[in-house]
Amino acid sequence: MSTQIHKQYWKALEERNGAVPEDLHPHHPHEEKEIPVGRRDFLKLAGFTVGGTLLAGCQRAPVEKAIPFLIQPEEIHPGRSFYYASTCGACSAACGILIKNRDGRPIKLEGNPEHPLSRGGLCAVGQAAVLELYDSLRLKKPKISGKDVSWVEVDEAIKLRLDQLRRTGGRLRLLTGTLHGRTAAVVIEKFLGTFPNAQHIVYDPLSSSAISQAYEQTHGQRLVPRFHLDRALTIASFDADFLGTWISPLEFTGSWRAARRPDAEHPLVPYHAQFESRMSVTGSKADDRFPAAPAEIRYLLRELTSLLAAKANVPIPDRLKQQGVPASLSHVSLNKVADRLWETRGHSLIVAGLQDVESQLLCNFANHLLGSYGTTIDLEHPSRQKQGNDRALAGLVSELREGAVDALLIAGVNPAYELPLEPELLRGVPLLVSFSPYWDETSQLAHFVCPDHHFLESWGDTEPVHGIVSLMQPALEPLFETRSLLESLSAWAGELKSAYEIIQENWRLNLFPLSGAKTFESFWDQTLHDGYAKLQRPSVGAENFRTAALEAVRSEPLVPGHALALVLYPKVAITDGRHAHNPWLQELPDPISKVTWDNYACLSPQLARDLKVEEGETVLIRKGNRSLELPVNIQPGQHRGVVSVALGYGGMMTERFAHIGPKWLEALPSIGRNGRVGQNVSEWLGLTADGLSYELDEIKIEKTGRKHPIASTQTHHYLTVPKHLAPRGGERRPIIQETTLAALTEGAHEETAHHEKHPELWSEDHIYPEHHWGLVIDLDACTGCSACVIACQSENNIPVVGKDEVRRQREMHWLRIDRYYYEEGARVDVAYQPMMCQQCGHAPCETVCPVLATVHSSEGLNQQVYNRCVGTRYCANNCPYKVRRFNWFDYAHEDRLQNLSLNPDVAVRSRGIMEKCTFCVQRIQEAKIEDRRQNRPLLDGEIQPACQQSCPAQAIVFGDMKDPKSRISQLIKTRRHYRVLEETNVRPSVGYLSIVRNRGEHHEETEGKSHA
Amino acid sequence: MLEAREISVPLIGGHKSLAQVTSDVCSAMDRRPTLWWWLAFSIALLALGVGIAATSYQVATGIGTWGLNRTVGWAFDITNFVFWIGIGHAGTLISAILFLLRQRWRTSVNRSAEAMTIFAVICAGIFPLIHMGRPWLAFWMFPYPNYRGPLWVNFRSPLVWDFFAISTYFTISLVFWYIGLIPDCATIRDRSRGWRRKVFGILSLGWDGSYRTWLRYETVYLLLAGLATPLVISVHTIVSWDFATSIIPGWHATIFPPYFVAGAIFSGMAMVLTLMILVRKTMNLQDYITHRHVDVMCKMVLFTSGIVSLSYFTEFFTALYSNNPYEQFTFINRAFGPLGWSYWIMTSCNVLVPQFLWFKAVRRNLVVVFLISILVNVGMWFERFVIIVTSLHRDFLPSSWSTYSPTTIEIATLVGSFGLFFTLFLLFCRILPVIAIGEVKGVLEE
Amino acid sequence: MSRIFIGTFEHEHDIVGVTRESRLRGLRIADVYVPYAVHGLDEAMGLKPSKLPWVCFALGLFGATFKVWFEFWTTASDWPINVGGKPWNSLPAFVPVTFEVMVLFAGVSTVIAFLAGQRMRPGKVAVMPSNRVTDDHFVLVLEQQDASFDEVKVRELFEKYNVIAVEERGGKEER
Amino acid sequence: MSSRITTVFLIIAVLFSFLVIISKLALFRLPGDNRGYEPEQPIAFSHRLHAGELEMSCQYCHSEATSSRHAGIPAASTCMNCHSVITASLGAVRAEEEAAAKEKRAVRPVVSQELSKLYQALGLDEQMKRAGTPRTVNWIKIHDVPDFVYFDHRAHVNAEVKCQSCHGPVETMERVRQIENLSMGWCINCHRDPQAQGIKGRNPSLDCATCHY
Repeated sequence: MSTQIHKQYWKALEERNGAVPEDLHPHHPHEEKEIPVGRRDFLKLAGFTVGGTLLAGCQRAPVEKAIPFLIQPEEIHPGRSFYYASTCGACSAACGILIKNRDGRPIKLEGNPEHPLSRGGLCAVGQAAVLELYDSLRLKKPKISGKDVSWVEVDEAIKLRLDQLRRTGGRLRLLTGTLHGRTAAVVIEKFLGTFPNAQHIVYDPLSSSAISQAYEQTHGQRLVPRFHLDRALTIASFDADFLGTWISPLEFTGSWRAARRPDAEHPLVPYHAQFESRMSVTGSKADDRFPAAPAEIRYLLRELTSLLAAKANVPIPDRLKQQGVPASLSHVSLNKVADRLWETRGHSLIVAGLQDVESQLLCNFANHLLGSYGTTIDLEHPSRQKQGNDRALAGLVSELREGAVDALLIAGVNPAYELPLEPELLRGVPLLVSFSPYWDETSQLAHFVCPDHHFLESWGDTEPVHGIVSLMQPALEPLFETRSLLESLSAWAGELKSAYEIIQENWRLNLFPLSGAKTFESFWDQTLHDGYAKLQRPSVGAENFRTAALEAVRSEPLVPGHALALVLYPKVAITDGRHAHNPWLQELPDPISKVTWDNYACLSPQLARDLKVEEGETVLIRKGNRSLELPVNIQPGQHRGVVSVALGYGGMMTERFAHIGPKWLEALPSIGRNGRVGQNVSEWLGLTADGLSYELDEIKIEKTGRKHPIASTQTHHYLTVPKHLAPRGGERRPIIQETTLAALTEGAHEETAHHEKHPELWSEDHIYPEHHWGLVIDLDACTGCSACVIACQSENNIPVVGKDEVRRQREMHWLRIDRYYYEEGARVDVAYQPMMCQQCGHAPCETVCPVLATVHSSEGLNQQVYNRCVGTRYCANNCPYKVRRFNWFDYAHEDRLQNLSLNPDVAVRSRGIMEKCTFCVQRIQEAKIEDRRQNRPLLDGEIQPACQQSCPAQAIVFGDMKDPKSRISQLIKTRRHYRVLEETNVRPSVGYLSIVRNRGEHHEETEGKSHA
Repeated sequence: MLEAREISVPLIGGHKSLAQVTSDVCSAMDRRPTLWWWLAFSIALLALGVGIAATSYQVATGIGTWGLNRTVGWAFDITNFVFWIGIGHAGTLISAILFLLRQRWRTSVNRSAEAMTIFAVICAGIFPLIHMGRPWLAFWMFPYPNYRGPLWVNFRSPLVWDFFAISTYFTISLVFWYIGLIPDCATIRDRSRGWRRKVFGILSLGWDGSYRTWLRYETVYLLLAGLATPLVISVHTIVSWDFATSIIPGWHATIFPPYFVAGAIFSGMAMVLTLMILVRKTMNLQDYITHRHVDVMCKMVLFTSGIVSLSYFTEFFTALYSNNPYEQFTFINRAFGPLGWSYWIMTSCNVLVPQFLWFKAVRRNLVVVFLISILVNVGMWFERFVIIVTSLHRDFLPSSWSTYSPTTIEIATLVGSFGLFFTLFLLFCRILPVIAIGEVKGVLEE
Repeated sequence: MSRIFIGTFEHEHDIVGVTRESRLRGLRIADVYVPYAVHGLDEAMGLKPSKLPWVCFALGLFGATFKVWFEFWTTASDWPINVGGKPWNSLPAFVPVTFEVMVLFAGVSTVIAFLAGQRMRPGKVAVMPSNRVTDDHFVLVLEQQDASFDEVKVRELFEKYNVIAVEERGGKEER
Repeated sequence: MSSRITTVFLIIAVLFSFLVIISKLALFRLPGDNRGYEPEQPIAFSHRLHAGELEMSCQYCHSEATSSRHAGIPAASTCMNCHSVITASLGAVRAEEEAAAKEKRAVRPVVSQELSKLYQALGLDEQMKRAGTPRTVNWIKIHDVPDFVYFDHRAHVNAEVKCQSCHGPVETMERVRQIENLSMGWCINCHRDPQAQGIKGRNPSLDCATCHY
């Protein structure tokens, strides 16, 4: 990222002059207002609103109004976008974001390239959060017993009840998700301090509590360490989906990517082995992936530990000694993994996602043996992203069972939905206060609902990693009468302060001294400007590894059984379900299954064959008196003894999707028979003193004979064509190309013919005088995380079409990620291929358009002119990549509030016309015009399409192919570069870099030995 | 009725006099419509109503009411279009090509075959219009001066070629048909009174039977026939280029023009047979449309079936021989993939069924011929379906493979097109002479 | 303002015969009215072939030339737009439309020329010797140009060819 | 005789109606062509006075034109830069002064009718004191291109395209009227040959994506 752009991002920010608070918050309750405008007026005034009103009568044209501000705010310039650095609040990872503000409203979230954790990426969930800001489902006022009231009334009533508690000494419990902001901690401490018996309980719906519990035992500190994947040369992961959903996937993706340097002079690609029961995003990128049942994974971890101990000559208790790999795990080359881990010790890393303290203890031991502490694992400045304490949660539940809780305040979590609790437990609490911004399962039970702000309209602070703090700043005035949790709690503690004041005060007192800055103002302004700050915090003081902790590990022999296990897992888009009401995320195809709008039972092909079920048929999962009917999704690579089901579905907030999508004669609703999207599986979670458990043994499964069609964007999943239809030699299509690290190192690339020049039939009439835009996508780096898909949706106003339309293969995403399986023996390889308009030089779509609605630009772009399109669909038929999207219906834009998230730089397409990826031509135009205005040259990397901007793995590079010095030109020259369907001579402008697998022959030899 | 007659019998049976010919042909128009006619007409009208309702709904709601998707962008719409255009071609063939080849047997069937052409082209023309996402902007296909720069049309696009081909074909067919009708209109004018005399008086443009006019008339007719012959070949060639100029495996084939033209004649002949067998029965025209006509047309069907079968084989062979895995896959998938059933319907109806026509007994059995003609039409509809849908649904990238199934709206639209065709044809049978009186008189004495 | 002499016949060979013989005898044939295009009558009447093919050719040529120029002008000259990387002058792609327009021009203009030449238009009242010439009668109309016209001989001639009716009219209505 | 009179009369009638039709034909516009559109604005702001007589720069009020896609319609606060002092025309103020001098009284503030609308919008009374709630001024857009056209003022102003090239002689207009038809062809013709329009510099693009995306 060049410094010039850096300057541009923030140049209009007035916070550097200290003027922001007033300007950004002109309607702060304490402020004297210049012009009192109501909320509606604000919306009306927001920017250069051009409202079209059709006047009755004989006017020539529909009369359009242009309504200027009465008083021009300094920071709003109609038609120009400004970026504010802030922090994402969509999950507890707290990535750095830039809020793109246009005409006074946020329209897009982008990654902050300078943020030390997220490195410029922003995941799908984070990107989609902007839509939730304009969610009409958000509570517009606080509620008492379900009725809308004012804040004054709520405050009075709650204060009365709290005072009572203070007097009686009743038990007050504050139940929250991870709140890593130091200010929140201070406020909560202060608030709870006013009660004689109060406690703050934290849990994470996607818990990592076992990790912190294990570290408490092995290193004397309850913490989740910070993993440095960028320092690892060998990674073994035991069911940790670190590229998908585990702890801080965006950060991990960034650092995982940073370690991969296949194009360097000395190519370097870390070796990664994954032991997992289902197919996860992380597993799909592994060099060796070993499917195993949950119990087997634990067993393998123990075996690996003892192998490593033997190599390190560290004595271990006899019961932890190797027991040998049983036949059911003969495909697992554990020796190879151990060898490679040992070879690179000091740069090796073992991660375990198992919610099982014993396994985590072993994992810590193995890392200790490998010398990972201090290199790939940082205990001094650990992660603060998962602070849940499941033991405390279990304690609260037993308190609730006893009826011992007098007041329960719930913020940031939805226990009634996501925990295996009986609803009576919460209903029985005499005072239940929810801070949920939605009318969800928990707030329905609550006596008081005090809706919190959306993070884009709220001040806040975070500290995702010990020593790295960041600020959340409001990008617009709150749309509704909501209030920050900090404000509510301090109000009830007797201090009526704004969140801004609270945070600034705390920072002045507690953080500024650690910053090394001269003045607090400069520290504050710099942090606001950068979005984050690094503090010189002392280490948390973890001790050295205590071998004694291993005493707690029991040794269980592996029982080879045929029992089925149920594994509950989070999906990349829906995760724990807190954003399940977001239509973008529901319609985002799961990176692995490519299914939208549902959860389903993933079965291995073998199990599906045994059960005689096919995709779309339902199965009944039973254990005891619990049963669950789910449609089947057949998942290659899944362990045959495992049924996996996604969490986060079936929430009441998904009832809103009953009416999404076009309405017509044969339209089917997006919801299931239960009126919701998918099934809630939270009652299948285990909650014991050990923590939340996502696995369940010995379940029964049976075919029901009923059907529940699932909406998948892909119907054929393999790179090979069906066997009975395959022409000889054409079984596998050369769409995805792969190479190995060994081949790269030796310089002998498998691909030699791909730079061959095609003979030219036509005269070269078309030169590109100035630029020739192109894109290169590194398939090796792409993890399929789909952040780019949502980035594209947000940038380009792509409509949501609903389940039925997706089922009919009419999703509208301009950018899709093709996922292919390729089976080699028992191994299932996965490849992701982001596929968008290839902007072909000899575009087949252009030739066939009768009305010149799609033609080529002088910069090599394949232009689609919406207003000229008559909708013959010939172009889409003739597109070999099938990347064109047709507006089958008029997609809904009636939600005026939601329309505020539309990008004004991109036309909203009407019914009957074709659309497709434009390489974000609006950004190209903006950059060209702005550079010309400022009389400066267009720099390489200055233009980033939305997909590239959001990609946490930096797999996408956009640039000018005419400029020999540009990054894209360099990448095109690499050996890994190829173009898809190059043989058709359509001359795509998008190139791909082949996947690199680290499966060196040397190691295959050792694998052979281990088999022998 | 079905007694055997030798093929060497005269073209027109029953030793008709000139006046008899006039009265035989015109009597159908003089009589009140039969119950059968009313029944057929009401069914056709009902089907038309269904089609109008479905089309209005589709135009008002969106193309999404069809079963298309991001991969299969055309299905029923263009299948129907090509099917109807193909049907139309037989009419032109009979009236123009057989005229040039001096096949005198054409006189009995050319009028209704030409009518069939026009109605089929109308049915065909509707589909490209309604298949557009924004049919109200269809006029953008025409290169007219405009305020946009001016922005013209893309003359490189086969759809523009199609637009010109179809509109020219319709215009020329209509003119040809009308020119042929002028003397007959005069005949009707001169034997009627009242409003019909007035109407046909206008239609006949003051035709007086003068031989000087006849002479020029014959020249015009010959010229039009000469123009229509390459035209009809060009039209279906251009229709085939809609596919052949693309890069989709299964479409991108140089064999398409002759293959399509032969297929068009094949399906058109079958449709003519279907209609003629119905017309001769219902309109009492057994003496004009004789077994000899049926026999000749059966042979045409058999011959074109041979060409079509050869095309199927060649196409498959070329693909397998090509060493192009995409092309090979498309054809294997066509026959054995998920939509393989449509391929087998196509081959059995178009290759196997017509083989029965080798037998004279079959050719003489009108019921069997009628059934065969209908099966051929079904087969030819499926041929277009196979070409369009099975090529599209699985092409280069397996990730985008898809399938297709029609919605009720699409089926209703297809039904509606048949409704429109038969409504127009039945009206034609009632209000215009179904047999070219003047031309039949010319061959009476043979 | 001469008188006309009308003979009505019932058969094709009769009318051809009587026409030929009348012409050979130097009689002035005003016109022959027939219900269908009788072959050989043009030769019998001594008519020259029509010039309509020339109209057809010229207009067809014009249509083709105009169209190919128009396509070149719009695509490569007036506003050249890069369509699928094809050359500006994509002549092969212009052929189909050129052909269609040629046929359209040729066909429609020939018909218009024919109708104009015969003064045929909607609403024109046909003037015929008998209504049955469009049904089953063949009528020969002779012009009685001067006194040398021998009515008796003509009647004889007509009789020879099985005339069914002979009529003499004051010829003002003749065109 | 009478028939001749009738004929002459008819000819005159036909000629007359022909003339009427011709004059109407000149007014005929294709849909979308809004030349001559001159709606009444909420405040009768005179460009003739401000831009013509007072020779104020266009960008004094439309300040975004150099830096943003939209030229921007000035906020009421921009008007108040001058009109917090100038409340009426010089003539009206002089007249009041003379009248005051004549009547030997203090000069009363004079507020023109149109400016009072501005003050009302800002919620001010004639003494510039807070009075009543502010209301927005809903100007009616005249030069309007369809939503699928992305016209960028900044690109044009920086290329030294005169405002008048598209907006006509605004400085002479009491009420703004649309002069050009703003059709695509009109845009394209200038893009094809900007030198002919007196615009120097690089040749603008003819790509569709210049305006449509």
